[in-house]
Amino acid sequence: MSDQADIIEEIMGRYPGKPEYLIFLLQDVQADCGYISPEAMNLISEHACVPITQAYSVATFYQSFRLEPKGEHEVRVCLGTACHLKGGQRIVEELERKLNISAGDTTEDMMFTLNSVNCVGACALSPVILVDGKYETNITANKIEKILKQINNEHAGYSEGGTNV
Amino acid sequence: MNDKPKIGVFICKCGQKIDPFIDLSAMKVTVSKTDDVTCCEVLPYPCLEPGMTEIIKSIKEKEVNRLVVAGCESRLMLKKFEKRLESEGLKKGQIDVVNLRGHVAAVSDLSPKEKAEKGARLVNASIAEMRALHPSIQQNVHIEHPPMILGGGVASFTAAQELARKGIECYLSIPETDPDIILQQLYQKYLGERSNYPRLKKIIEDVLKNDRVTILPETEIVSLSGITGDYSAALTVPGELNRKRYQVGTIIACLDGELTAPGPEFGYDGKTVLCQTDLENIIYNAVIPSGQTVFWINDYETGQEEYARLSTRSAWTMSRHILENSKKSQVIILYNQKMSLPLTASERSLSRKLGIIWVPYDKAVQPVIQLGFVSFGGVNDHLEHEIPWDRIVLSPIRKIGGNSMQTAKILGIIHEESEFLGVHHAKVRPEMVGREESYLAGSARYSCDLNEALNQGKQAGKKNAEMYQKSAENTLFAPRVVCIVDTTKCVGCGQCQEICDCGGIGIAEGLGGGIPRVVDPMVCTGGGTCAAACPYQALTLQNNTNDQREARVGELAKQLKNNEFVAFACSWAGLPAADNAGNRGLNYNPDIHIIGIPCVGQIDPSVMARAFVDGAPGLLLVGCDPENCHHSFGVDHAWSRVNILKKLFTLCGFDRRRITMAHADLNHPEDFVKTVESFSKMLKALGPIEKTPDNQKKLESIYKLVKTNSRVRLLLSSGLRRPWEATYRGDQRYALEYDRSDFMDALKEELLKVRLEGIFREESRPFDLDEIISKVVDDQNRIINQLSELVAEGAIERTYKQGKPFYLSAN
Amino acid sequence: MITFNINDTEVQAEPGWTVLETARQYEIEIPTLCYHEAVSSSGACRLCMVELKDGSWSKLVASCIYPVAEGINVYTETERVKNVRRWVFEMLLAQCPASGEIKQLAAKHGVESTRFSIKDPDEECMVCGLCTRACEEIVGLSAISMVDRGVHKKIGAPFSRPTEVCVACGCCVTICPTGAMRSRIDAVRGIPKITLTPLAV
Amino acid sequence: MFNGNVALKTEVNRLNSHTDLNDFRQQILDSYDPDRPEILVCHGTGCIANGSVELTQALKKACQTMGVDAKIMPGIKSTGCQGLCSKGPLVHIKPHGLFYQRVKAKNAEEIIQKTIIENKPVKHLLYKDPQTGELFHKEEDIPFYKKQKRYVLKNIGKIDPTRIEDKIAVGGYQALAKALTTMTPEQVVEQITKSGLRGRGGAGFPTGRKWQGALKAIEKKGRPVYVVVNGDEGDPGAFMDCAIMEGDPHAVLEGLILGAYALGAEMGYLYIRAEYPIAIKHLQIAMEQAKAYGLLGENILGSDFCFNAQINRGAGAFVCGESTALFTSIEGKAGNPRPKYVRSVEEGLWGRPTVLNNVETWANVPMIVENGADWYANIGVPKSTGTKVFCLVGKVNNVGLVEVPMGTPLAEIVENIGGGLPGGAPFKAVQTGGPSGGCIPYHLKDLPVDFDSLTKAGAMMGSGAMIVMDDRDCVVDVARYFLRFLEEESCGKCLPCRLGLSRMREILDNFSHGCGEEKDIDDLMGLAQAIQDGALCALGSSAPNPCLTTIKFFKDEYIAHVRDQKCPAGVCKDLITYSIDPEACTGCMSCSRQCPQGCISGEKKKPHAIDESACIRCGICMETCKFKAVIVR
Repeated sequence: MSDQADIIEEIMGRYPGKPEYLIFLLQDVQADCGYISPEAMNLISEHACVPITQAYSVATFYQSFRLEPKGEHEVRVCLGTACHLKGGQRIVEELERKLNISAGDTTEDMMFTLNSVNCVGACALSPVILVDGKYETNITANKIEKILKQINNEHAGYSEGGTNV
Repeated sequence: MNDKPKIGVFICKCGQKIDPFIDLSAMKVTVSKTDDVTCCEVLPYPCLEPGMTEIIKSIKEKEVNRLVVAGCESRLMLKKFEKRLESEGLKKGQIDVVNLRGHVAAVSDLSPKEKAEKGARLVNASIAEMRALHPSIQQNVHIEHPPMILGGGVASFTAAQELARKGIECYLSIPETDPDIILQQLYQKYLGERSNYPRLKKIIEDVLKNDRVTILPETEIVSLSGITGDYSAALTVPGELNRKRYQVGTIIACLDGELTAPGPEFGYDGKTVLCQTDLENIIYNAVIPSGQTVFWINDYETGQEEYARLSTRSAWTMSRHILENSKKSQVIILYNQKMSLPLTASERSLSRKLGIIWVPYDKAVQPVIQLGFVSFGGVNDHLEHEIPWDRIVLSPIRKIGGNSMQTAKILGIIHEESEFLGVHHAKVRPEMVGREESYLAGSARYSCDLNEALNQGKQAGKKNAEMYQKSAENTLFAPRVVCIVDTTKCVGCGQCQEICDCGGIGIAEGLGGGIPRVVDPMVCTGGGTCAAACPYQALTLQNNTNDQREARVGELAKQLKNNEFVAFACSWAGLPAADNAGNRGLNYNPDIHIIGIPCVGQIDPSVMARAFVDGAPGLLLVGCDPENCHHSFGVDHAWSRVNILKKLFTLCGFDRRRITMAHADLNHPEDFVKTVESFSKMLKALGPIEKTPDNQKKLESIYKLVKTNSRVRLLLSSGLRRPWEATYRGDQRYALEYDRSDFMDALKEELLKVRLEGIFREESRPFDLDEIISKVVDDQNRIINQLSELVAEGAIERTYKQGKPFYLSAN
Repeated sequence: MITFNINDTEVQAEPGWTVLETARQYEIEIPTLCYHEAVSSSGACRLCMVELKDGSWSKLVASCIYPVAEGINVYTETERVKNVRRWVFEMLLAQCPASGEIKQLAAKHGVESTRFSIKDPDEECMVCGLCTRACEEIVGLSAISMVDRGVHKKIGAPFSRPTEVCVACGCCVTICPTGAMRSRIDAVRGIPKITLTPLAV
Repeated sequence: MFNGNVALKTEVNRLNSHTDLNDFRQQILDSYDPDRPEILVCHGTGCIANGSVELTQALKKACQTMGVDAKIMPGIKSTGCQGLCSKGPLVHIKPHGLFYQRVKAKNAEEIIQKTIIENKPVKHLLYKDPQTGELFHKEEDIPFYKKQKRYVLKNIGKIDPTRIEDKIAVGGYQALAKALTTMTPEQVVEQITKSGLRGRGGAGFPTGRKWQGALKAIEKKGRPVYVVVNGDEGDPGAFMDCAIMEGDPHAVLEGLILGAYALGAEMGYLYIRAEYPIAIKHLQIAMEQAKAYGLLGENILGSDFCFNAQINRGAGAFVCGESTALFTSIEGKAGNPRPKYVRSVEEGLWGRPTVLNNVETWANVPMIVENGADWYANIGVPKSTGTKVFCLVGKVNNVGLVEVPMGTPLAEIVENIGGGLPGGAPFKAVQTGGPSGGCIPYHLKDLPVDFDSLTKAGAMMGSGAMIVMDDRDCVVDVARYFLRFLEEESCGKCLPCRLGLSRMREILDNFSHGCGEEKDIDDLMGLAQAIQDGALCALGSSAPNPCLTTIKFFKDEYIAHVRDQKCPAGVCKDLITYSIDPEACTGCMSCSRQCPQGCISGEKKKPHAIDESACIRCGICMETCKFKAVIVR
């Protein structure tokens, strides 16, 4: 997509066109575009001089790469050991119920993406979730409710106008 | 090199897969007796390191210079042997792998003894081919002249930039050199790309002031001759006559497509019902219109649904521009529910902020534009909704631009007439192509956004630069199997050039017929139908010559008993199907003896005839489905050749079914089995060809006819299917007319002539007319005509005894 | 010349040979699935495991990649080896129930049934990667590759749509040890066009 | 060339010799005013999550608004993890040496007022012993810290990791200078060997041996040789490497440079887990600064030794902690391990000799070089020398970073340093070494914690996570958890790992669903054996450990699951029931409001009841009930 294109162009400028930089490129595109579109992957693999298949298998191998656009807000639930012992799995289930998607998916309205991560190193405060990179600690059902409500309120402003997006 | 063939044969036990099924020791005995076989071993695994060590030993000690491995699929194994043994002096082409496991061991319930015999036959055939091989090494290609970028598309600039970056000077033929004007006109080719203009402008300026890039005044190519590395291109300024020649090494074609307004059926009037191109022109160059703008993404309705996403992107960027710059406007975007919106999360939230309204409509009902209203079916309620509009904006119609098609034809890079040039993708292994036949970039291939076009240009430049670097390092090689022209034989009839599907055959220099043709080794994919088509046999395939084929098929045919027959299987369909049948242990009639060849299209009719001369009762050719031939039309060409032999068979009173075409798919070995079964069943019914001298003479004359008679060969090749011509003489759809045409008479005459020559060659005594007629059963007038022609040619003499004409050989 | 033992019989090899190659040269059978002579070996299926013993010390290695070394003692049929083999076969039987090839091989080594539940009765692929190696090393292309990882790992073309790169040479189908490529190749090369063509057959 | 690249604030002049370094250090020390107060705010992940960033801002603001006298205007520093994460945010105040815990932004003014201006402690922020209730003023008195031996963590929490000056002030890069000026590369390797340092990454391979191996390989194959930091700390529940990289990046860097000097490497790679953005940032800063001061790059400290390093961010794959997988990942491919029949010191990155060590190992190197091998060898026990940093997490009072000498008894760590379990109950088991480690039951509580003893017990040191479990934790569930984790993280190359792990998990699932049989336990062990033997890399071959150890030590619990379909710990959903104790229930309605199934009935002020049939055992009611009225059986 065109306006992504110049971002990617810029990113490709950062690294020499060698296979060893493939992961760097993918990471930067992921960071700046939120996901890796087929177009982006084509450009990258050509720049890094690897067949698109390799770029694709790398992108699918590592967890941190997404191939579909992400929702506007990302909720990541920590499932490290400490969090697991304190019921991390239940938090995931709770969120799945609330957003009615399964972990890894994005809501219809592209508002939320729910992911589970291994350990974010805040074991002392388990269970932990990250909402758009911000730590929310000692999570309970009520807290989840609050957090989601707050975000939805932010959006109340422009969900009118019969837009289908 | 390798003057006297010393052939090493290695037979594989392949664990338990071959050994118990075939009596290998017996096979070894038979094979060892064959001439030129200097060593013959049975190994557990020739393909593994221990085996390789043995082979290398034989090369070192017994000076083996040809290698035949009887093991499994050559498609898989050949490369490994070539890789491993190249350093040992066995250059490519000197190794052949016979699929003992897949074609003999696994596929029938013959006794090990019988299988050993069959195996030996196949191996001997391969040995015969090896014997006839005159290895020719890969051609080393050099590029002296600079590359030329033409076509005038935007991609030209990135291509030039990339070349310059790599330190390569190039010609750039471009109609407009003022960046601003280029950008001003760009919206007619690429929509909603304003955000990229600054970048593009930088590139253009960078290229224009780059001293490695030479800008040419001429912008229209009128002719191209020569081969990669040494082209001569004639260019003119549009509308002028005097042309200028440039010596160029390679050519990059950058062609842009065109965006045009949809027809009246969508109510286009250019005022209130606009095309996106019009709107972009207005909103960026004039004022932003107020009121309600309704974009209708109508690509589904114009039958270009694959471009709906592109149109949506441009609609999105324009709506953004409108709403960001004018308070008094609203935007609604109406799109077919079949399409998923190509927007990222951030764009979605932005569009929400701007208040752009996206409305999907029911795919079952086409929206209707009425005065002031557009009505459409709701996605969920299937109710007719209506939206008021101040202006409707439609998607453009996308098609290939102005004279792109013409240019592409001259460059020989176009394959079929279509709305876009498409991406030609030679479906062959990369090692078989020197390079993509020409670098083609821009939205004339298929409509794309500006960025992709630029990127295509960049890639073309990159690939091109790589070639120049290789050539500089002396490491630019043509593929192993390419066609070569014997210029002493070539009369420049141009048949080969017309039927070549890879655009690999060109004119040495200048224009027109009569001039010997040349093959561009970097473009040729070794399909070889040209070689089989040449009336004067001026073309041959390196390491893959007709003589080799004839030797192989002949050798095989000689050994065949009663109903056993030969089959050519092409390496893209027939051979894989056979291999897979072997893998899956499917049983089929053991009468078949398979010879793998790259494409059935490269089998010369003489090779087919040869099989029968040497005693084969039948010949089967297994190729791809016509639509999926990897060498475009190889199968069709093979069909035409098989067909002419069928005709000749009928003329000589043989059953025309003895030679037959079949089609296979690599993934359906079970179908291949059926093919084999029914063909061998039919042959059994026919029985072998009676070995009478007369039959033999007939067969030989057929062979002689198709091999040497240039009139017939010319007729044949002129009837072959042309890559980019809708109709041609031999078109199967008009087969009947073709049969009724003068073509058949010609065939009859020439056949008769050959047979008459035969008679006089045998005995130098005079014959009278009746005797001749009794020998060649044919129409009397035709015989007399032919005889007098022979007399005219001075091949025979006519004498009279008691007023009765006698004919005898001239010498 | 390197001398060592396989099952207590002395064998000789050249440097650079693998244990498997040597064993095959001496016609000692070791089962393999992800191994093919035409391509480099990856040691993924672990069927070719053999036990190296040195007094009390012993370890299992994949013979298809283990380079021969002077004086090693290789055993191809010990309990530990058989244990690995048996479990691998059982898992394969449960994973690729549709593959006749695997059933045969397993039966040949005395594994007829599996104690695991069958997830997908039509599955044939064991994701050994032979096809991808063939595409890369033999054909010189890379039309298919490993996609995803771990339990989700599978073979496929990018974005699981037919790819322009594929030349439909069928090497992947021929080399596939389980016959899984048969049902997958059309998703890679695209369904062959069979529009009715003028060619009369 | 990386994102978030950091520009140096001020132009600095290169240090071209040891004396330069010492002079510079002296300058810094002189510039410090001993009685000017300093406020060190912990910026470990835990404390940040608890709002230490806001706290710092609040403190800064307070200083301005409250008109603190210029003489005592405190310097406010954000440091690395100070250790006692469960009590964060932590604040340390010099020169008073006061230690505050659970400090929130709202306390900022109070601190400035009381401590800085009036020079008095803020009572309610001091650490209070949960058992005795006694107050501690100073960090070093608190049992949690008192019983530790902090060498690796020495500077963490004392210095600002983003300022190389701080590091140099506390003696950073002295070891490097010493090595460059007084030692030959061989001597460095020799020192490391003598010190008996063993890899902290898990297996505990002697670092010295590794380096010597590399030297041999170099003789054979020549250079280039690479040094690599393994910062892909994937073990769930382990964050000590993270803390080191965040809190003392220069220690790691210095260690790496020393290693490079010892092996003659010119290029080094730091492979760091992407989930540790702060660690990455701090290391980038550290590298920039080191370069600027001539401690990294061309002609280090004026010598002719040149060394460059680059950071590779991991992309989320646990298996990349495995050396060969890490190499393939650095090479830009999917992180599939290679068979290790040729050791990676001979054939590592790009097939070249490569030395890969874990973050903590590298951090140990400088102090060995500086203080000598013998000094180091005296710490810990003969076969496992030095100290080890552990992450104490789970059901324990003092969750946090702990550093103790090797060989310290388990009980000492959990009960004294960790302050025991909430409620003082004895721990049920301690899971060490993360997914590839094992469970150590209570009756082995006196087991000395060092490589060999742990391995003997069937567990392993691993990277050093210590997860304390109590009787509410089900071992079957824990084993299941680790298997699921590894199943997700397996690269999927070799069959035993890809298929075997999920099969093992399946069997355990059956157990926790109450549909297992006793013979399955034997199958489980047979399969585990096959995986240990068959798997291609360390991830696979060590994967069965948690399962095997739990079976070994808690077989009865497994039996309970399969024979009487009970989960003694009350974790496995299908084997438990929630019910409400009518005595305890006050009828506050909160549980019925929260219940996603709406299957809790009862009016206000009346005892509630749970409808078994509809209950999905999500446990939310138990979580919400303030009166402990919800019981699980």
